[in-house]
Amino acid sequence: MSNLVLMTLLLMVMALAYQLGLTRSKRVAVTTNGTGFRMHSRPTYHGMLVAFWAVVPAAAIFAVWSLAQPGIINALVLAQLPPEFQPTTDTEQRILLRRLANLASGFGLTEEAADYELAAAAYLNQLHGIGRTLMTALMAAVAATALVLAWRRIEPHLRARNQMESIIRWLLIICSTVAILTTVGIVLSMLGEAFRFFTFVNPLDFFFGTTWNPRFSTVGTDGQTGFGMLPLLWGTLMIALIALAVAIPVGLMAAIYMAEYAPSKVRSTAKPIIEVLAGIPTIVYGFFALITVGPFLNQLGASFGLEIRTTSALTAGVVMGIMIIPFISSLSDDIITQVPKAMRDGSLGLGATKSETIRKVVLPAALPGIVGAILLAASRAIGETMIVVLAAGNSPVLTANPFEAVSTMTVTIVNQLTGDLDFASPQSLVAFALGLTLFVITLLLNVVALVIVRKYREQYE
Amino acid sequence: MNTMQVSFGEKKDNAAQAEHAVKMSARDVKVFYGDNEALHGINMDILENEVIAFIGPSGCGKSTFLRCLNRMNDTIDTARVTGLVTLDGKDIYDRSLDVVQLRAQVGMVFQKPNPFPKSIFENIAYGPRLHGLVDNKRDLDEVVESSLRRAGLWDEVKDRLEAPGTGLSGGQQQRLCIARAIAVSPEVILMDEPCSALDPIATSIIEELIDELKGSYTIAIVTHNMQQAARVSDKTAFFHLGNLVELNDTREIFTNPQDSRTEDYITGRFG
Amino acid sequence: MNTMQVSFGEKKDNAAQAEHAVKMSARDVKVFYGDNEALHGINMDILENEVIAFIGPSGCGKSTFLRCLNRMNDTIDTARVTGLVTLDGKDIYDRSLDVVQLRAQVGMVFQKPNPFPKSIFENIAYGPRLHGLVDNKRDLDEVVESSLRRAGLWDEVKDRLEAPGTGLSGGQQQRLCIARAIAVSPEVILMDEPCSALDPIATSIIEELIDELKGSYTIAIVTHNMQQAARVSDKTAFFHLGNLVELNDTREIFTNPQDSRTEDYITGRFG
Amino acid sequence: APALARDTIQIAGSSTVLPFASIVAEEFGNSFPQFRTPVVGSGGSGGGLRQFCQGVGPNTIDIANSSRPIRPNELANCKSNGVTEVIEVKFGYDGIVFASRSDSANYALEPRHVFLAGAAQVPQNGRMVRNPYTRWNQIDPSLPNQEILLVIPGSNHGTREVYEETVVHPGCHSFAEVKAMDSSARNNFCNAIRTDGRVVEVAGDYTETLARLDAQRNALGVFGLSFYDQNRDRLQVATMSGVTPSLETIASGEYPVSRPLFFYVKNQHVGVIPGLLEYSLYFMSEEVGGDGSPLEAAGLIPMPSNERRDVIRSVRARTIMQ
Amino acid sequence: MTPSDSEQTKTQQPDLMDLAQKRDLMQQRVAASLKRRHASEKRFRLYGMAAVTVALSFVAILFITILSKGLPAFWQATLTLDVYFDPEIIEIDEKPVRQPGESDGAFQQRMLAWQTDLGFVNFNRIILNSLAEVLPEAPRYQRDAMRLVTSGERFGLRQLVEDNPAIVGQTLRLKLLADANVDVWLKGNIDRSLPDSQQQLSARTRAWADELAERGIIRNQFSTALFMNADSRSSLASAGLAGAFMGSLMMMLIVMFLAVPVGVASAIYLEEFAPKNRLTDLIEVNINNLAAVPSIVFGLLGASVFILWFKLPLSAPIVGGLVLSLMTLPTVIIATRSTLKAIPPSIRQAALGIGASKVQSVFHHVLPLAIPGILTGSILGVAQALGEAAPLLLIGMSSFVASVPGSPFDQSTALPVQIYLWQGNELRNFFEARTSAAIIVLLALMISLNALAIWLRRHFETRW
Ligand SMILES: Nc1ncnc2c1ncn2[C@@H]1O[C@H](COP(=O)(O)OP(=O)(O)OP(=O)(O)O)[C@@H](O)[C@H]1O
Ligand SMILES: Nc1ncnc2c1ncn2[C@@H]1O[C@H](COP(=O)(O)OP(=O)(O)OP(=O)(O)O)[C@@H](O)[C@H]1O
Ligand SMILES: [Mg+2]
Ligand SMILES: [Mg+2]
Ligand SMILES: O=P([O-])([O-])[O-]
Repeated sequence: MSNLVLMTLLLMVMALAYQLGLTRSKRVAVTTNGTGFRMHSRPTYHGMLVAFWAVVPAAAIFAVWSLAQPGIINALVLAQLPPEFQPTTDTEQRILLRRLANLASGFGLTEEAADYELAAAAYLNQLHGIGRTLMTALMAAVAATALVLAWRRIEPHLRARNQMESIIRWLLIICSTVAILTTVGIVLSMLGEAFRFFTFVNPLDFFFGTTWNPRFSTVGTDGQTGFGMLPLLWGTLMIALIALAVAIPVGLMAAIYMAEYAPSKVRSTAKPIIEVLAGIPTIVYGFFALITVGPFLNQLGASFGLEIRTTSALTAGVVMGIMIIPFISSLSDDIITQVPKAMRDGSLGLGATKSETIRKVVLPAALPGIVGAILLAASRAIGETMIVVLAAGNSPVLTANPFEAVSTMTVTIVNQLTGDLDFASPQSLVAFALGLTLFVITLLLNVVALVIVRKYREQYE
Repeated sequence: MNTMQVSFGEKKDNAAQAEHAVKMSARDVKVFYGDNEALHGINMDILENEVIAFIGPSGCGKSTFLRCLNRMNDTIDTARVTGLVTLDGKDIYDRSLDVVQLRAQVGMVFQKPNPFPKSIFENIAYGPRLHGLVDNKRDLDEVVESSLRRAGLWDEVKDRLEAPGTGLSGGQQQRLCIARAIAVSPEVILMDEPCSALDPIATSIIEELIDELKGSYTIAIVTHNMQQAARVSDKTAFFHLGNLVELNDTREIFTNPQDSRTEDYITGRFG
Repeated sequence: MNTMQVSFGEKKDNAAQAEHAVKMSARDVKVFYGDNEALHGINMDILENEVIAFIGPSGCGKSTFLRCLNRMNDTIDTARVTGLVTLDGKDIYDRSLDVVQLRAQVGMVFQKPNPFPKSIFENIAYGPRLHGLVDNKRDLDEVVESSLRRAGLWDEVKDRLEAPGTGLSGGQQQRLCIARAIAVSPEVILMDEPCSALDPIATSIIEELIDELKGSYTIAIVTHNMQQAARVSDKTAFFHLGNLVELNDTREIFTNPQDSRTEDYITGRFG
Repeated sequence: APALARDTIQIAGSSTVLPFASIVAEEFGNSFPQFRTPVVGSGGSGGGLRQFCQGVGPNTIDIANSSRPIRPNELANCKSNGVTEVIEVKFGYDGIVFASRSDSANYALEPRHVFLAGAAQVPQNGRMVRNPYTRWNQIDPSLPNQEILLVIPGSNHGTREVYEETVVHPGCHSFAEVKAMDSSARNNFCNAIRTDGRVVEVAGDYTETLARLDAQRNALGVFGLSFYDQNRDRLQVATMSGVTPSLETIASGEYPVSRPLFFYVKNQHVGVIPGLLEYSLYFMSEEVGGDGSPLEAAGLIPMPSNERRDVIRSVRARTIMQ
Repeated sequence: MTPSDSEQTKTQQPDLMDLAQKRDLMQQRVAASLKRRHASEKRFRLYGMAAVTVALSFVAILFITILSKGLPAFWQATLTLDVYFDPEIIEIDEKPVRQPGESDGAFQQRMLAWQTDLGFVNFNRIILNSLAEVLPEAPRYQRDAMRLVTSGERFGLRQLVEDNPAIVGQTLRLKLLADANVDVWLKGNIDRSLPDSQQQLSARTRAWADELAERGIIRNQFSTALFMNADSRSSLASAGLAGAFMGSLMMMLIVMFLAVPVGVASAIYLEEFAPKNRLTDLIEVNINNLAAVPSIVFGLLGASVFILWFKLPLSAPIVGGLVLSLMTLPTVIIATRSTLKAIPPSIRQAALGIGASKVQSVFHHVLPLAIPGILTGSILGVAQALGEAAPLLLIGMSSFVASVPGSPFDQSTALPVQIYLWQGNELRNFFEARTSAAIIVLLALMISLNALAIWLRRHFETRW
């Protein structure tokens, strides 16, 4: 029986259990109706509860069994091998098991198989069959028992709704821990390598160094200098600021226009079209920047007597700004529309013009949400990689001139990880230190932003 | 089953009233929400420096008509107004008329209190600042204080002018909105059930205020409280199903209604 | 400056009232919003099948106390309730008590009308469906119709039950909310200024309804309208600055108040 | 079937090797119906070796492509992760050329020119001064009168190392002042590039270099021979020390800027992942990688036959690196 | 009236007296300010319109650039030839048929042997022969002639025979893709005036291509290869998007079925149920932060957690989908939360007041109202995931995969990665257009996703 069939069966059991719970609770309700007593919970909740108990323990058994079975079967197969063919090393063992698996499945083996291997493969197949049967039987038994137990518990006082709701609550809690686990995973997956990096390079040099020029490890073993991340940090910030300087005015004004002025037809057309900007792959933007925007800015600068490099902080920032417009416009638009009409009426009733109402009443009321949207956009800008790879010029130099090429932390992470560098060298490990730093920076930014938003909110709620 | 006795506030004598000029007038005003006609052609004159009360059962179009008078209906997408409404003889729906100035002249207080999510001070200061009515902070402080005083709210909030206006209780919020409207010294004040969220004490403060103001302001007030109408208004207009059934001196309306529907309504026989 | 004459509805005689059992009671109930104590220890018994009115100036804590009675304060994060509140002798803040069941027994109508953004029918049907009070569509239709009838809304909406509840006028909306609360046949109904958005006709419909219901329901009503309190309630509780100043038979309170603050308030001298 | 089965060869590594390995993989899959087409990833030589050395098992790659030999510490790292048996396969050469846009000037370069164009500091009259050159003809009158704009591979690329070792260092060492330095100072001096924007480091692939040339007419870029070859219509190649790069001049060693290409096979996966050894041998066959083969057409410089025979022998014998 | 009241009234009296003058003054001031304010109103409105126009024109410029580059690539030079499946060249046995009682393995073995035989057949000869029909000179200059047809076509012919051995001995009229360089030459994507040394094709091949094009044997035909084939390196003209498309599709489904429900669920918990305390603050900061974490870092996470730890396969859509799900999660959570926040508390109170439990009030009333907002947020998130390439590079999805994945556990690429790979291909003249074509396909996919979302949003919105 394949897993798919098993899952389908489980779903069917679930439906059945629900029905059983439903009918029984209705019957109980009928018998109690005469006495004037009301069921604590509606029948659907009883049904859901029975369904839950019928399926979840069985599914848990399936999960545990599936995890444990391969190990046990392998141990059993190895145990029955003649002693002279027992693998001695881990690797041998793995190879042998793999061969046996191939033999057992009948595919993919090009070499001749020995008799003992054939026997073992047959045994393997047999064990698989047994395991499968056992598991299915166990699941069936547990599902049936749990179903019956849960079914028999149904009585007027049973707080099925409360139980179901606390189950739902737990499910919700579990879902919200995913985000935490992700963070833990990110930190753990970078922490070790970052520490290794700091065994090579003094953290002070890394955090406060002003030159970024890590060399190949072959070029002089003492060459562990040039790991100062300030130029990268500055490049990241400069590009993000330029992007925001493009996106905030355009995005916010577009949002205001769409929410307050535009006829609903214009709004319902323009909004999704602008949202398209958020969905265009960043690699496309990168080439757009390199081929179209960069040369355009360069010529534009030339006509003003300015030297703007085709690949510069400005190019990357402008294009990135275009990309994040919808993050600001769409979210702000939603938030602005949600400001209650009474608020606008109050202002308009005093004789304010529409724009005064928007600027002085609607926007302040929507500000926490808008700040949230801007933060989301800013974080996109800081974390964006592909555009910068192509359009920023990859020149990790401290410069205040936005017309010059710069480099960012994200680009450097990609560069250091996907290049030809020796992966155990500080040149490559620095990517993890950078990643962790970036993580901490965004974390700090977020904490600060949260505090600001909180303060603001308290003032007005 | 319950009796209700109506008492009238002191009114100026009728002769004095007759001198009043027409401040606003409506001629055959109809309002449509989409295809639904909510007002079926209203004709009305509102005299200067008088208080006129709009009464009538729920849904009869009192609020809708009130909103015609300062074009607040413009803000409802589906609403459409036909007919003529004038202020000092000028058509307020005329293209040459500035709706901003109109609303500065014809202020409004709404049914549900709607303070801005700003401090109490900022709520009041908003209008004067907007229209450039004050030149410096001192003047502004003065306007804020006098507006709050007139709305009977000063003593309660004077120590927390910087606290958010939304943090006040419902009644306080409504008084704040009234103070906000007064702060721009309009000529006409429209009030849509301004007291429906107030306790009697606060209500009587507002009623006193209306009495005080009527010497120099024209006031139109929607109320579901007939006693209130009787107490504060010079004229009363009775609406029913989108029609203006009767408009007369308040005393007349309550003591000697001409239309049988009016009579049924004010005696509580109506339903 | 205005006189106000109070008239009372027909009451059961006092002897009959004395037989009533205590339905709900509060002992030393304090409510804190954050660090701010809004109620300073309220003690009160609410008798079965009686109407009790809460009056008092704006911000005195009427709504806050009302919300304690069905634990709606739970939904305000900053609010904290201490003391004992019982329903039929059982502590409603007890952990073993199901707050959902409590609220089905103690229904609530709010100050601002808050219909669901669903059809009128669905607004009413929601409660009965939720609690499994009806078995089939016919019963449901019946419940919906009777609830709307009692709230005096049936004739106005019977042709558009599928129209959105939010499209009604303010007064209609509030009546819809009352109908919605009635539809689950609670034992106690809490009403927070239920008529503040209604015109007199609608108000009197509701007042009649309250009269009708009080034979079988216990009703607590917050009102800013003392005449309403006088008309509909058996008992009246006067709140002031977070304290319960006086609680007595309505007739007593209005004719012979014990506390000078009560007297000042009901005679309009209070400020 | 057991959950961990994998029957597709998984390859990753150098972007230089990627086109060659991809072609071999595709042909291999098409020619041997019993094997599935191998999957070839890129990520650079370092990235590939990192994955390669993560351990043995179905979720690690079987072959790492590399445009440089594996380094001793990488091999040690491999071993400590259980990847104890690594077979090294050298399969050909790659040439690195300098090219400019076909509508721009033609360059006849010497290593010395390249060094002077890109260095942070240059020796002048016995002193080290900040690089003063802004046009090529200031370096050497024989060079075109064009702005200096040198587009070189980023320091994450193996190509950069070749560029430095075979062009920059010879050019740099031709100065007496430099010869006088000690070796590490000399390295640092020669490798330092100017930061005034006249040298652009490209971290991506050659397409990006090409795009930069498209955007800036006077740029001179560093490319792989195969890349240049397929874009001959847009690029013109510069000579180095008088030699024009071509298959022949590079194979013969006449053109100095070239390097060997490798792939590394995880012996522990041979026999477990079907077709692993067969793929390696197929890659080395004359038919695939010799003269007139698809790989040559794609720009690979084939190995001499005798060298090829040696490699094939060592692959057959599954010779493990020590 | 209390004494203090009357006192207050008195002090206000003079104030009231000037009210009329004051009002006149104020009306004048209002009138004076009008011009400025209306100008600023107009300006503000104009800024808004300008912003929308700017944003829309960005979209327009991007699309025009991409469409003008990519559309031609949907049509490819194709030869229509009569191909004779010469039995002299195709010397193979009968295709094995499964005998009764034969084991799986044994049949497989015989089949393999037959396929291997077929693999030795020189299909290039067959192609050359049919070329000779139209170009008599072709056999003399075999090398030049074979450059006309893309090299992968020989496997196409083999596949035909394998599927239906009966065609051996017949002549079929077939469409064969021209070589990529022929396509480039005929489309004029290479400067035709360049000297031989700078051309990819020999002079003879070029002349033949022109001749065949003139005779209508080579024609520009809609390229099914682009949609039916997986990527190819050895036969560039037959490189297609099918593999990447399937990979992206699978990942999208995974994101939709993981990130959206989990994200919405956590948003509901955090917004509606979670107590407001340090811990939830922490979670909030953490989620905002996750939204800010560079996507490449998620790649690092995927490589070390899903591949090394959970031992999931490399280059597989399942891993890509998981990584992208984690990446999209914060976006979905944040969008959902802000939507939930905006729903008036009176709705919740109304439900609670009737005796709905918290869970019921959320699922019956709050969530339905939030659906439009949730959809908007989710779609922004999914669209973003659809176009994401950087993290996929680190989990081996930037690989060259020459087959279409059959399950999420098979090796695969994704559309943005395919774009990345194609933009890096050496043969720029051919792949510039093809990359843009791939971008068009990706955008089309994304736009249909958006359109679906808009439709859904409307559907839910119009109910109220
Ligand atoms: N924005 C709107 N869209 C559509 N119909 C509306 C709108 N506002 C009011 N109506 C309808 O117009 C009619 C008049 O409504 P209006 O609010 O003017 O009544 P009202 O007399 O103020 O009632 P109440 O005393 O309840 O406030 C009602 O039938 C109402 O349903
Ligand atoms: N959610 C809340 N958070 C903080 N303080 C509150 C909150 N709700 C009410 N308060 C405060 O508690 C006090 C009592 O308020 P409550 O709403 O109970 O008064 P009320 O008697 O119902 O007034 P009204 O007649 O205006 O409705 C007031 O001072 C008010 O400012
Ligand atoms: Mg109204
Ligand atoms: Mg209240
Ligand atoms: O990608 P490379 O390692 O060959 O530069």
